[in-house]
Amino acid sequence: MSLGTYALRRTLLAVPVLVGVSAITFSFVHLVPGDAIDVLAGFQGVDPEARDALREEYGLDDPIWRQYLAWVTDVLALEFGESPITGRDVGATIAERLPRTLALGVAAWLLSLAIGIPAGIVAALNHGRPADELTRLGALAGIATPNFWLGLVLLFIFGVHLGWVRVTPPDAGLASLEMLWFMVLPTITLGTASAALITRLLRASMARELQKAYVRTARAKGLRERTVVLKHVLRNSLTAVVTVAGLQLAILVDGAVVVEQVFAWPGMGQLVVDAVDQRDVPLIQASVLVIAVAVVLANLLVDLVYAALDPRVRYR
Amino acid sequence: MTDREPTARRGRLRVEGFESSTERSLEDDTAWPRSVERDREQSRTEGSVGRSRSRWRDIWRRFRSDRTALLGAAIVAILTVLAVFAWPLEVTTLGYRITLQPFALAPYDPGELYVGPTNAGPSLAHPFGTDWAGRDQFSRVLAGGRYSLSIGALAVALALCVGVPLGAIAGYVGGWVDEAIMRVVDILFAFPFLVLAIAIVAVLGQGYWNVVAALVITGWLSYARLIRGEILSVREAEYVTAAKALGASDRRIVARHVVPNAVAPVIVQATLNVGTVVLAAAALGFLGLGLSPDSAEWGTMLADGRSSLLQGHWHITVFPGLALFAFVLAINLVGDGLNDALEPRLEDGESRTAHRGSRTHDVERRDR
Amino acid sequence: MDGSEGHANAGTRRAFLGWAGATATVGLAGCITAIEDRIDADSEGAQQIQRGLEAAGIEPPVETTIYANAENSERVRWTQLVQHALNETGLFDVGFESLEWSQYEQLCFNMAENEENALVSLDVSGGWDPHSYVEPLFHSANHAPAGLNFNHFAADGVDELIEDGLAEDDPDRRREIYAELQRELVEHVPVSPIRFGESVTVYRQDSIDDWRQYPLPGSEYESVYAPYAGVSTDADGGELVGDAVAVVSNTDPINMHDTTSNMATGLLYEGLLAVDFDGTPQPQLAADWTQLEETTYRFDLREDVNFHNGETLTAEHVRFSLDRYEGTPRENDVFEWYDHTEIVDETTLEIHLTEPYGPFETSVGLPIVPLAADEDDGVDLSATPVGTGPYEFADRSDGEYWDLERFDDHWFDGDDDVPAEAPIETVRMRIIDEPASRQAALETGEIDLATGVPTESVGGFVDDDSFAVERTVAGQFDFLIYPRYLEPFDRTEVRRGIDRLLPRTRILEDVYDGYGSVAYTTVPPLLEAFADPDLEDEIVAEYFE
Amino acid sequence: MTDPLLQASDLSAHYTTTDGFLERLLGIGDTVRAVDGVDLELSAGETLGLVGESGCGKTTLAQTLVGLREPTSGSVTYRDKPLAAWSRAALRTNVQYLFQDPLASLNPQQPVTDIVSEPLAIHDIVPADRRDDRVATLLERVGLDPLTANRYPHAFSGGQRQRIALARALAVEPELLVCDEPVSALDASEQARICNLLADLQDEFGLSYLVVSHDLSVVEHVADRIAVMYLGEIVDIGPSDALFEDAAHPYTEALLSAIPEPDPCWTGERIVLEGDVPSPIDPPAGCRFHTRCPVVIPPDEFDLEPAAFRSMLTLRKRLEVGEDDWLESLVPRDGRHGDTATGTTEAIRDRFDIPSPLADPEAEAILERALEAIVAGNVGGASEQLGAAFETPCETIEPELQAEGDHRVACHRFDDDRAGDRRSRPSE
Repeated sequence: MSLGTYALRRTLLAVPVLVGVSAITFSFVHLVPGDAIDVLAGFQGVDPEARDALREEYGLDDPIWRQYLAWVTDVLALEFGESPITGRDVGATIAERLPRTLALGVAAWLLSLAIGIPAGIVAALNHGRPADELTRLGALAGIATPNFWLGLVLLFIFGVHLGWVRVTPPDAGLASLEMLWFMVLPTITLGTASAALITRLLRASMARELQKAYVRTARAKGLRERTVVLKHVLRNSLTAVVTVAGLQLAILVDGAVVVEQVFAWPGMGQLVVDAVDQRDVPLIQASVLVIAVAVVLANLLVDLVYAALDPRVRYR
Repeated sequence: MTDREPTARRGRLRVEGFESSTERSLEDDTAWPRSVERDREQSRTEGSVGRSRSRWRDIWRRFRSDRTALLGAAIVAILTVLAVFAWPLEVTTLGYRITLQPFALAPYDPGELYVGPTNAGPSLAHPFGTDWAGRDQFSRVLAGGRYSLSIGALAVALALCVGVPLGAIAGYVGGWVDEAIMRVVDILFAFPFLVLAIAIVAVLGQGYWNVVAALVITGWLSYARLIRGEILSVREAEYVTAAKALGASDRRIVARHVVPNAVAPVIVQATLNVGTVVLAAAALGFLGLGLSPDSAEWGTMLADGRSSLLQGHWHITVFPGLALFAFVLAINLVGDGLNDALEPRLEDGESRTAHRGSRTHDVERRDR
Repeated sequence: MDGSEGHANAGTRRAFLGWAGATATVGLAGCITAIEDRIDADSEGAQQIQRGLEAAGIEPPVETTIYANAENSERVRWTQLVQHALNETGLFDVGFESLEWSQYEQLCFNMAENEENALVSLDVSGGWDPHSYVEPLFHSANHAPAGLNFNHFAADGVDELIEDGLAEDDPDRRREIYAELQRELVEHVPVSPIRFGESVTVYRQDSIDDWRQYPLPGSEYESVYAPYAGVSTDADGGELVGDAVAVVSNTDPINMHDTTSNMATGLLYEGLLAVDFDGTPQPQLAADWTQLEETTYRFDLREDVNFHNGETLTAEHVRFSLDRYEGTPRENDVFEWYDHTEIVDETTLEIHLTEPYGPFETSVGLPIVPLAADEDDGVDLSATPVGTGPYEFADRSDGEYWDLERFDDHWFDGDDDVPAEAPIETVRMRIIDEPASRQAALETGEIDLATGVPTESVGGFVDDDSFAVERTVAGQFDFLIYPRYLEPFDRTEVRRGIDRLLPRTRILEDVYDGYGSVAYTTVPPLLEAFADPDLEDEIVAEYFE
Repeated sequence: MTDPLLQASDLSAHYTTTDGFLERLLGIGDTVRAVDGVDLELSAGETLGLVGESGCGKTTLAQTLVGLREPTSGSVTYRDKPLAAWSRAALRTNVQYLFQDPLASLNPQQPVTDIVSEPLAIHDIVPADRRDDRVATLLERVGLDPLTANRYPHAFSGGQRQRIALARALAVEPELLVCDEPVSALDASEQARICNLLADLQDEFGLSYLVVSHDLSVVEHVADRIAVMYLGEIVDIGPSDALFEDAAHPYTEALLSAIPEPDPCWTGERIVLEGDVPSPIDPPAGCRFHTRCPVVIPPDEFDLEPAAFRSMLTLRKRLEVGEDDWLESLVPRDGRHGDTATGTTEAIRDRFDIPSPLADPEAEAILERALEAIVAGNVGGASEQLGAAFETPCETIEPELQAEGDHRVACHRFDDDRAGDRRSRPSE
């Protein structure tokens, strides 16, 4: 199977997944007691007839499948509709939030690489020595720390107690220095678990790689140890890191739900939680779909990168 | 040699000295690892020639030799004992009350209000302080293990019950069944866990069993994927063909070869997942979507103590947080130890720790 | 290790989900310090309940569940105290559950129809008239889900009194009616009021001068500039950064369903009349008004009032603004009393009511919106509100902030108390979901003012000189709803017994840090004319001692 | 020779590369013709070597022969009874299989005792309480210390692992042992030890062997007869000596020449085969070896040197494939022909080692026309012209195995019954 065929196959497989995701989201939303009209009616006490009239107005009384079809048709035209709750365009709302989560996610991912790769190398090279054990315990500690707790403690110490960073996002663009400074704590909070994961993974795959014959050959050829490690071993071990990138994205989104809550960061995580709270069907649908598309695409990308790096995958 | 003529004929020169002899080849074989020597010694002293040890004894022997894993197991055991014996456990059904566990290690009823002043810091009477309603934090943290530990154990066990059979079916049967199951897995995997859990809690409501349900619905996926991948790769393994060549029945192959080899990573994954699940349940609790806020579940206690940090009541967040941290760390140590112990290939001490952490992660992506 | 002893002499109590998740009960440990609110099984309340149970032939403990919504941590706490107080009598086995808000709403609105065995905790905010508190909760025409009478309470006497109070416009007579009504309600105990709330604002002394707290929720920022009430505030540098507790959701008056949106638009919209900080109706867009008949009011509009979009206020705007409520989620706000508007001339109009309506003057101050709201390509009030207020909408970012800017074309010309131009140039409401973060942001100076600091945290600011704490009695009370459609809660005796057992003082002190006051009746002390302390004392003496 | 113990006739084993429903949906996936019409027989007590390059289908054939794979067509009989007619137990106690990679074929989760006693348990050969003793005997017989029986396979060296596998195979006391590359994973001294062990065991137990290897030298030492396999077909089969001594199939010659010879006085010539083994998915027509055969038969119509014809055939094959990277480097693509055209045709001749001019003028004319067509950019036309003019039987007619001295060869160069005007024997 050529890479092209493999890519085609993987891409085609993503389609039913996305359809499934949207269908499940849709039916889920309808299983949840209450709908947007109940939220809109709020604690006003609105006659059931009046509620029904409103439902009809918003098309909420149609059978689910019809609502779903209507929604799919709209989405294919990139129309996400209008939120019955806020009356605002759902696409615009997501466009406002998505960059926030992306920024945080990318920052956390970079951080996890920046910590995980050196730590993994150090551990693998010092196999079995104290440096290795320490790194391992450090990584386990990173995995075992509840991120919401870490966020709270960091925020309290560096934000409230020492006053080094703001506790709410500054009024500045995403690319500004102020914002970058603010993002330090959320990034650490979000990136810890991923960094630990990468450390462990890289350490394991490097340790395995170091035992392979070609390393001995390279050393025998008289290559400098640094060249052997960085050019040969690390490069081969990084494929393993690539493979978890998709997995990590899901971890980051999960983390974002919590971290955004702690740091008042207006991203997709908060948006989804709010949307579920408010039974804002179009918003739930669109935001969950966006997240799922991101996860599916990330996995697709990872698979393709992996297949390009390791042709055996294609034949499996 | 010099007197020989050049020739195009082969085989005039033969290398000698490799004639067969049992003794000879044994002596020549200097490649016995030292551990084998040791083992030979052991066998001699025990006087048992080639007695087959049970697989589980071997695993336990290997696990025992890993100090950090033993430490982790000890912490898990202690926390478990504390959780069980923290406070009497009774079940009331149909008017009968059955005391399952009469002991109380905790100094106070974890649910009782005003056993001390409100929001008091640690003291002799209340080593972990008290919360807003004067409840004893120490007793609550002890008893809180019941929620976290039982959620972890239950959610993982149930997820195994769902995931392993489905994954096994997918791997064995293949074809459309496989496609159908794995597409469902793919679809559910596209939802980040917390998003899915939020949705599930929104449908089912809060509470112990609903949290468990949410964790199971999101948890079985990785097992299904894992076991399917393992079965596919084990099925292709040459030792399975070898067993066929020996005339082993399908049942025997499954029982002796496929299952033991496929199940090891599942055990490791499940152990590590207990930690993940406990953290996830705590995160739900923190978001206010977990157990009811009066429960002493660690995550819920943390959520309750959110503003307490600002008000200077640090003890409200620190102790449940540490308990959570200690448990998850310990279970990860155990998982790592199991990973090594279940892998006889790693017997020779030196490369033992090399594979730590590799398994859980590379299994995740198998058979995407 | 006193577990087994304590257990022997203690009553049952709801506790743990055991290992298997089964409902388990555990003994009550000893070592309990004396508790002031502590209720013995032989207290008056418990005896009352016991009598009720005996009469109903029900063997204690009575199983039920108390509910709170997870988002409201204070409510979650006080319901736990109630749960414990009831369980302590040994007469009840009360479970506790918290629900996420939307589900909670469903529970409240459907509890009677589903005969839910649930004690439900809520709070209610009303306006400046007692009618707004009692009518939705207790009139039999308002049975949920069409109204807020969640447990389908119905008593002829109560209905009549509510209707009389509504139609009566003689203040003294109204006072009498509502006093009578309060007695009736205590007698029937459909719900138990627990605590009257307080509105609290904490601000930084150095950046804000003399903030005045408006008592009703949704109007927290009135103090910025309220010429009708003679109130305005200055802030350092002409900028005010405050907090908002949630995302500004929908700012069109006919769709507005949350207090945050209300608050965010308080300085944007104006009505014919506005109620000042003491509860007195004052002219706002109306220069003057008279009651022509029992059901007809005439309003003379101010001249030269401009909308933020350039339109000039006319009688047509008023009619349009009121008429457009028809068939919307907020229909009841208007059509409870509104019949139609008659335009007399450009600046004069008459509003006709369907029937006499006592609280008309405190109800008529609805936002007047521009006619462009009706046009397809006009203004979309949901996202970009337009009104006549002293501030206009400037910018928003969902989840981050809501910005207002001074409207330079505002109609007010200045007087002795309030300058013609609002001193504060820009108002930013920073959206911070998390109560702890609001507190932190105020402490670090990221916001100058917080309306949403949890009361248990206010104490710290009171002690700190750089902060000022402004507090005022609010038009709000917390209460507990009984499933009075179910045995044994259908017995007044049982409900009254529970009412008596409620740890009101404890709730006030331990949950709300003393902010607010214990409540026995359904009219908050904010409504000075109606909340008679003597009446309260009399009721307490009769029912609670 | 007595009746054959194992006999395969017209045996084929094909499999598809299809995987997953999408491929099926899209019609992706090919049939790999791993084994294609093989006839083979093995007598009792005999050692038959099966030799071929990697990927030629040896393992598939071996596994099909012992019933580990279902044949696509054809039949295998063991003791004159089709494999399918044998009960599993009877077949497996008679025929055993030794795998190429000893580590992969040993369950990593089982200690050696369990591995070796598994066949004893399956076939209930020895009562449970005496199995350990039997295991010890078996291990000792293959040269392993029974005291190490509690170790797991990873704790052993490659040779020791192969001994474990051997002990396991011997446990059922088989008649026939199929060894799939039994020593290829081992170093040279271990190879010799295992080979010798195999020989000893044969003497002791009267075993028959089918030894599969890519290495003729291994087979040479142990085999009585050797079968040479190329792309799923047997192309040469016969007694070892005959195969080594006499001129044989060109492929066999090539394999033979590849054996390293320790004798410094050896002057034999090394034959290097051109190109890679073609894909078994779409094997070449006619003689499958013709694409690489150094002595492919030139057409009778022309008087051509075999080497020259080989070169022209290689050129044609390259043109057919259409990968013209090499062409681009030789043919100027700027459209200038004229005087450079001659230079270019020379360059092509040079590249493919085609004599200039060819011995046969008629052939030379055809070749020159074709080369000019290439220069003109008509690559397809050129290959068609060459194909039409220089047709060789190797390309069109599939050769049959036929007796040639002591052995049987499938090569047109040994055809006597082909059209009489063909040269019957290559000139030596």
